[in-house]
Amino acid sequence: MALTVSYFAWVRERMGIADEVIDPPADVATVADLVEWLARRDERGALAFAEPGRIRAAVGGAMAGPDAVIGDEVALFPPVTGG
Amino acid sequence: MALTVSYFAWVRERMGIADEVIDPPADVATVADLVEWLARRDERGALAFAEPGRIRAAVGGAMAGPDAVIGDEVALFPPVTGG
Amino acid sequence: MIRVAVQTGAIDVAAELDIHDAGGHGASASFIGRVRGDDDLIELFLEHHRVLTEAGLAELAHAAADRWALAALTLIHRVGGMAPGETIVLVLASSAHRAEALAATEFLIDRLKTDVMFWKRETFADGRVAWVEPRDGDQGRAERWD
Amino acid sequence: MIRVAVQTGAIDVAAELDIHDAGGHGASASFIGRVRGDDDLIELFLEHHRVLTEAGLAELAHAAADRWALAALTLIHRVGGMAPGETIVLVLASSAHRAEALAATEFLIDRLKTDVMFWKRETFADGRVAWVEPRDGDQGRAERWD
Repeated sequence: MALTVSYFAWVRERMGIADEVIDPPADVATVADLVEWLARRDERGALAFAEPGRIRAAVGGAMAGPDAVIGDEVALFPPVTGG
Repeated sequence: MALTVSYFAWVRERMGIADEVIDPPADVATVADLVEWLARRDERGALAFAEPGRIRAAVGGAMAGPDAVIGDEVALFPPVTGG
Repeated sequence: MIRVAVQTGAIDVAAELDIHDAGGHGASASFIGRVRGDDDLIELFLEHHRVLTEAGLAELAHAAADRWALAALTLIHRVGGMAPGETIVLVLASSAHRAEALAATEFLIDRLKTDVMFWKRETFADGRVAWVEPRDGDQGRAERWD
Repeated sequence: MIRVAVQTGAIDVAAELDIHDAGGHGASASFIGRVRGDDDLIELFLEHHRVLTEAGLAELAHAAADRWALAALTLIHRVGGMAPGETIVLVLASSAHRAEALAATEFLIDRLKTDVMFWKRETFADGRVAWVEPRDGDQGRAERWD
């Protein structure tokens, strides 16, 4: 199933792209699964997702924890630092 | 001993004057004594100081409680309502 | 920089912000109190003490500066007659980080309401005139900082 | 009136105060966050999400409006590159009385720092570039409002 993933801040820099459409295996069901799969997929993924505990996510426009089930749109990023 | 007393807000209005120099008896030693003496002195004092618990004071430029010893300058007023 | 003033003229908030911000501080908090036109109020008159009121503001400002690391502090209170919508009081506090600026602002407005010599008198459209009584809770809010 | 914006242009604090104050509220509190020029910082860049950031601000604003009786609320965040001294964020909250305006302002800036999609990148005079890490304590301050 096609999944649009977008990256922000240093996750984006390490991935080298702002977003991509991917087609992960069927057993990639949650945010944590996706992060783990991206970390294994290639070198830039290994660099961006070396510390899964530092990754935050939004699924379908809402902030989501690692156990959240992914739909067709996921954003992955470091903890926010606005204000 | 000459004592300058100034009045503010509704205390001033009820006393009919903003300040006066008075010479209370020697046993008027504290703010509470002064308030009690003024309440007994005349009708406007009885009106202004009918409720001593609602009167605040400054002695020599600093906020002072009812037991504060009066010097040569006392201000008497209702609780403040600025801000 | 501490700036304290008691004035009869209108408080120019934008101008005061400019003066206050000249240093370019990281975090600035403010509080603006205005005359509310409740119950057909037509004038709010602020009485003060010619000497002790400004001294009280200065003392309060220094208490805040002793308590928090502030880059700048502005405390301006208007006196005399004013109309609904006009600014009565302006508090500005700046610091490198927000916690100090926010806490100092809240401290200053809370204490101002209980510790400094100002008295409010309201005049209403029907001619009624009344001195404002302290609000329930003001004393409690002020004492949180003891 | 709730006003929320994410903008690349400079935040005009005086103009925003005018818009916000059009109703003449009794109590207005504000918070202004500015770029600090610490450690020879020459640029602060704010990255954001094209859609979710503004949605996050709006959600936060409505959470404040649900929680306190607010007459007006303004929440403006700048994005893109900015220089030391420039305003990053402006929070304005007004109410009839001060407690609500002050609490809402503090809530909004605390939660903004943990809940909305902004990321700060610093560039220093020596060419070094670094993404800002969340400050210790920000999470704790935000959780006070849970």
